[in-house]
Amino acid sequence: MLMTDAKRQFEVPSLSKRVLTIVGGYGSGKSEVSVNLARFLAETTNKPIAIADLDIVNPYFRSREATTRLEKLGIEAIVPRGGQFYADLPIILPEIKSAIEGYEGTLILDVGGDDAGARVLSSLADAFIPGEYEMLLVVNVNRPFTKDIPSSRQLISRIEDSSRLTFTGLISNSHMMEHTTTDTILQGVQVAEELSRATNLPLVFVSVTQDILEKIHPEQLQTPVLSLDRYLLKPWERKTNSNSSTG
Amino acid sequence: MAKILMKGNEAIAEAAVKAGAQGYFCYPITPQSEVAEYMSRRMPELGRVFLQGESEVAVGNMLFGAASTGLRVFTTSSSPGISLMQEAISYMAGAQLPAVIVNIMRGGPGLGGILPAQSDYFQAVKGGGHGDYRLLVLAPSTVQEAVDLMMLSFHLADKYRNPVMMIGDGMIGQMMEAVEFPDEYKEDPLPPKDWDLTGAKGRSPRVVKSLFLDPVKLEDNSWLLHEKYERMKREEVRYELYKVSAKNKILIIAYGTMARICQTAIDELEQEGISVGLFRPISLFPFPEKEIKKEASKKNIQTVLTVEMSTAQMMEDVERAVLGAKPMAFFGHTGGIVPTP
Amino acid sequence: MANHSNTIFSRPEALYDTVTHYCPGCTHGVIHRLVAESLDELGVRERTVGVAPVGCSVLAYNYINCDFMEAAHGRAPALATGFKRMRPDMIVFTYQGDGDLASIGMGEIVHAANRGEKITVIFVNNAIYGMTGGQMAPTTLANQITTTSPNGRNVTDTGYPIRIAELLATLQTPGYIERVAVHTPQHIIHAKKVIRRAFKYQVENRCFSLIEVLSTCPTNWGYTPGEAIKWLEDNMRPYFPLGCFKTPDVKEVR
Amino acid sequence: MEQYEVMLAGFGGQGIMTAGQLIAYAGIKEDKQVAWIPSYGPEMRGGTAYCTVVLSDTRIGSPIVTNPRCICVFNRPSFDKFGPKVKPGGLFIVNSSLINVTSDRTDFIQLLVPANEMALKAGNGKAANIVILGAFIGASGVLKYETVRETLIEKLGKKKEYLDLNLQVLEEGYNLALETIGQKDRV
Repeated sequence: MLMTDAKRQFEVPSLSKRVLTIVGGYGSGKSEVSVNLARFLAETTNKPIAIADLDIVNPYFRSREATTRLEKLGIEAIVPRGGQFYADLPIILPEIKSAIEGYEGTLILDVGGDDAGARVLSSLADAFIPGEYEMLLVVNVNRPFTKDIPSSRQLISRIEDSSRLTFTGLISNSHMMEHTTTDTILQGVQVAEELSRATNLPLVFVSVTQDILEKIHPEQLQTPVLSLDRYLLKPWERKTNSNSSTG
Repeated sequence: MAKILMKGNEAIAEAAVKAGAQGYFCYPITPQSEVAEYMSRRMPELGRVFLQGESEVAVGNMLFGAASTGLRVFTTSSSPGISLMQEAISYMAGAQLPAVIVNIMRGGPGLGGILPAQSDYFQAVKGGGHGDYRLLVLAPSTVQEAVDLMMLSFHLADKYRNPVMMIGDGMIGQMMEAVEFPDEYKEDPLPPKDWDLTGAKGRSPRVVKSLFLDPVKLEDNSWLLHEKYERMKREEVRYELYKVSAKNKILIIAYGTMARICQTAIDELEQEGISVGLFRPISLFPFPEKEIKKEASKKNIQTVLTVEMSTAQMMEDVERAVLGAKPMAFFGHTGGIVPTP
Repeated sequence: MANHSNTIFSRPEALYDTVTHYCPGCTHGVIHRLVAESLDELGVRERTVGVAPVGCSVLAYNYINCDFMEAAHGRAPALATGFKRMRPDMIVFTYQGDGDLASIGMGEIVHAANRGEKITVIFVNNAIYGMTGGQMAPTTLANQITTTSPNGRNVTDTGYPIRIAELLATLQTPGYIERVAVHTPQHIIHAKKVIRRAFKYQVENRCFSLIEVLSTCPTNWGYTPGEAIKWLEDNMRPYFPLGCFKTPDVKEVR
Repeated sequence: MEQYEVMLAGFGGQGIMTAGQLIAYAGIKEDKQVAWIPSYGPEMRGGTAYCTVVLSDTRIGSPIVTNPRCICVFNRPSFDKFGPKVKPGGLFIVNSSLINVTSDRTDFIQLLVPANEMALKAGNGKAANIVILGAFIGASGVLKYETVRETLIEKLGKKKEYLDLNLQVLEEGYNLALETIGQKDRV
């Protein structure tokens, strides 16, 4: 991937745990973050990378839509195949459990929204090995369930209850879709940092699309940055022959 | 066979029997309950199936199950009951199951009223239920024609593996006219069945379904259905002309019993020296678009008048056919007020 | 669980040799197998038609090797009725979950039972909507947390869970109604006998039958498969007692 | 024969529909085109019940007729409602047993038939509809008396006693009409 001079000066995320579980409110951008994290790790580490789509609550805008592009980068996608790829069915592939228990590289779990979406983790709870996983909350202050510190704390406790796992960190992914500005990003990070202080959960990184990142001066962001390449595009945002989503 | 006097509803029932219907499922609703009453005696007499379901929702789905046997089955109902059957009708169209559905229409929307109307034109010809599908729709104007079209409906349902709907208003159902049934009912040969569920003996199992998870396969199925509907448009257009001539100043488009009322009006106008012709669509889907266009485009026609017992539903199809070639006019009543000549 | 049982039994002919889409610890696979074994043992696979519901078992025809129809949500008993009336010589069964049968399809099942349709209904009760992601079902237990009862099912707002077997057994007509479970090997062995008997009654052209099968849904319950078995035992069994509620022959009531 | 329309109107239970159907059956026997159409729905329960029969040698257009050639009214509400609708030059048959007024119109023939009294005298007041039927045949001449008689035997022949009574009042109604109107003034 090409990096501009400006970007090189941003700190990049450092994640060493074997299992990275990405959780958050509905529409906070979990899937986009998960897919980009997989790409970033595939490009910057030598370890095998796998991504599992655990979103069984909502069959739209799931990370599995990026399967073909991820596989081109050598990333293993653990998703149902054939017709079931599209099914509105809670399909938990048996491979997911064994991957949580002992995947050789880094496994990214893209989980469904809210405590409802995170409940699936509870059925897999005995596969998680304490100390070998991260559970990261994706925070978008422009979404109602994480709009401020109290609502975010509430979501954290609801998700921890339903998943029976404990959070280990935060991701700031504040955006307003195509209306995102540099202020959206900076204000989001500010709230995320506040939440970090209130919960003692480290802010692991902030995710920003490349076009906005170009407008931000490195000094404005003291947090590690994951630059986002949009994978989960709306049909009218796609260019011909890119982002093919056939399973 | 000699002519006998029959109520439309009874005639429709007997026509289905003659066409070889092996099963009839129903739920009572005015003004078509005579079909159910007639069949409750007639079908057991013949060792065939009669069943009154608990609702039109169930009846539509019973029809789905029964049609999966490959045997000829049908149901009759009236406007609100037909609405409740739309779920099953859509599934049947999706799964390509043949069945005949008769709608003896009344006035709507909602509970409306029970008197004759043609208020379900859109519902019948534009799909009616959810999804991308069409029904073959036929509209008789006399009790004899109801008999003939009923028999044809079973044939077309099998020919196209598609539900066929026959629509008439309360007049068709309640009116008595002399009818004649063919002594022996013969029809063109049909393609062999390779989809009916008969048990997976000596073959791999079959599944009758409309679910296609893979969007590519779903799209394939939708285009397959589309091709079928296009074939219907080429092969199944039916209509009748009445007093259409080069003297006509006005061309009336009307279907069902409404067309007969127009015939009488045309006769009366003729006495007064006004020449009017009638174009009566018999198949409402496929709609005789090209044929209407041809008649309407003739030089002598000054106005195309659509007459319906609904608020200008068919007129939209007439407009589409005429494509602005001639000025349009509409006359109609609905809600049970039957226009008179 | 399906993989585990493969080492004990051979695959019935009425079951395809394929991996199901069901989640680990889900009991649909076991119930499919019991149905398939019953069809094989009675020698009726080649004259059987199944009716798949809307729900997690919507793809049942990918696993059970016989002719199938796929019903609209809740309407399987109506399809089965239509088919069986036309072809009384065939064996017809529906396979339905609790949302399908006890909620949207309540009308169809009650009337099919009351008419005494000679069909076999396999009713899988796991107290939750699985397919759509764990919403409250008509059989969801009091205080049970689901995605649409986040604070637990409030019975003053939503009523108590419906006991289908008992409800249908109050009807004069239906012949054979029993509730079984499939969460332990012993229960599976018993369930097998019961399901086979239900099909046998149909083969003998005797009566309507409905077998309610208590089942687990670890994914939507949010339990590991092991915990789910315990939850069924501790919570579902007390409210949904196992046993026979109606038989076509009084002597057979145990 | 050109088209002939007859409407029968009264209240439910007066045998209106049956009388209309008998006309239609007889029409088929004489190889005519026929259409019988009832009023149905709310009107059927209380108020007026009526049916229309259209007889023709050629194709029948509208089965709905605004101004029928003949209207037979069995009760007062029907008299009030349909009296004005008789086609000028047509025939208005009034059941004078139940209707004690007459129409002021002079542009049609009005025939008063004490149908209930005649039927009662013959043994059953319910046969009033057949009296009117007979009167209609006599006054209109649209169908042959013999054809209608045969139709009655076919359709109502199951009970011998009942049939004899019906045949008797049919004849009485027919004769009354002929006597009143005269063969050449039939409408």
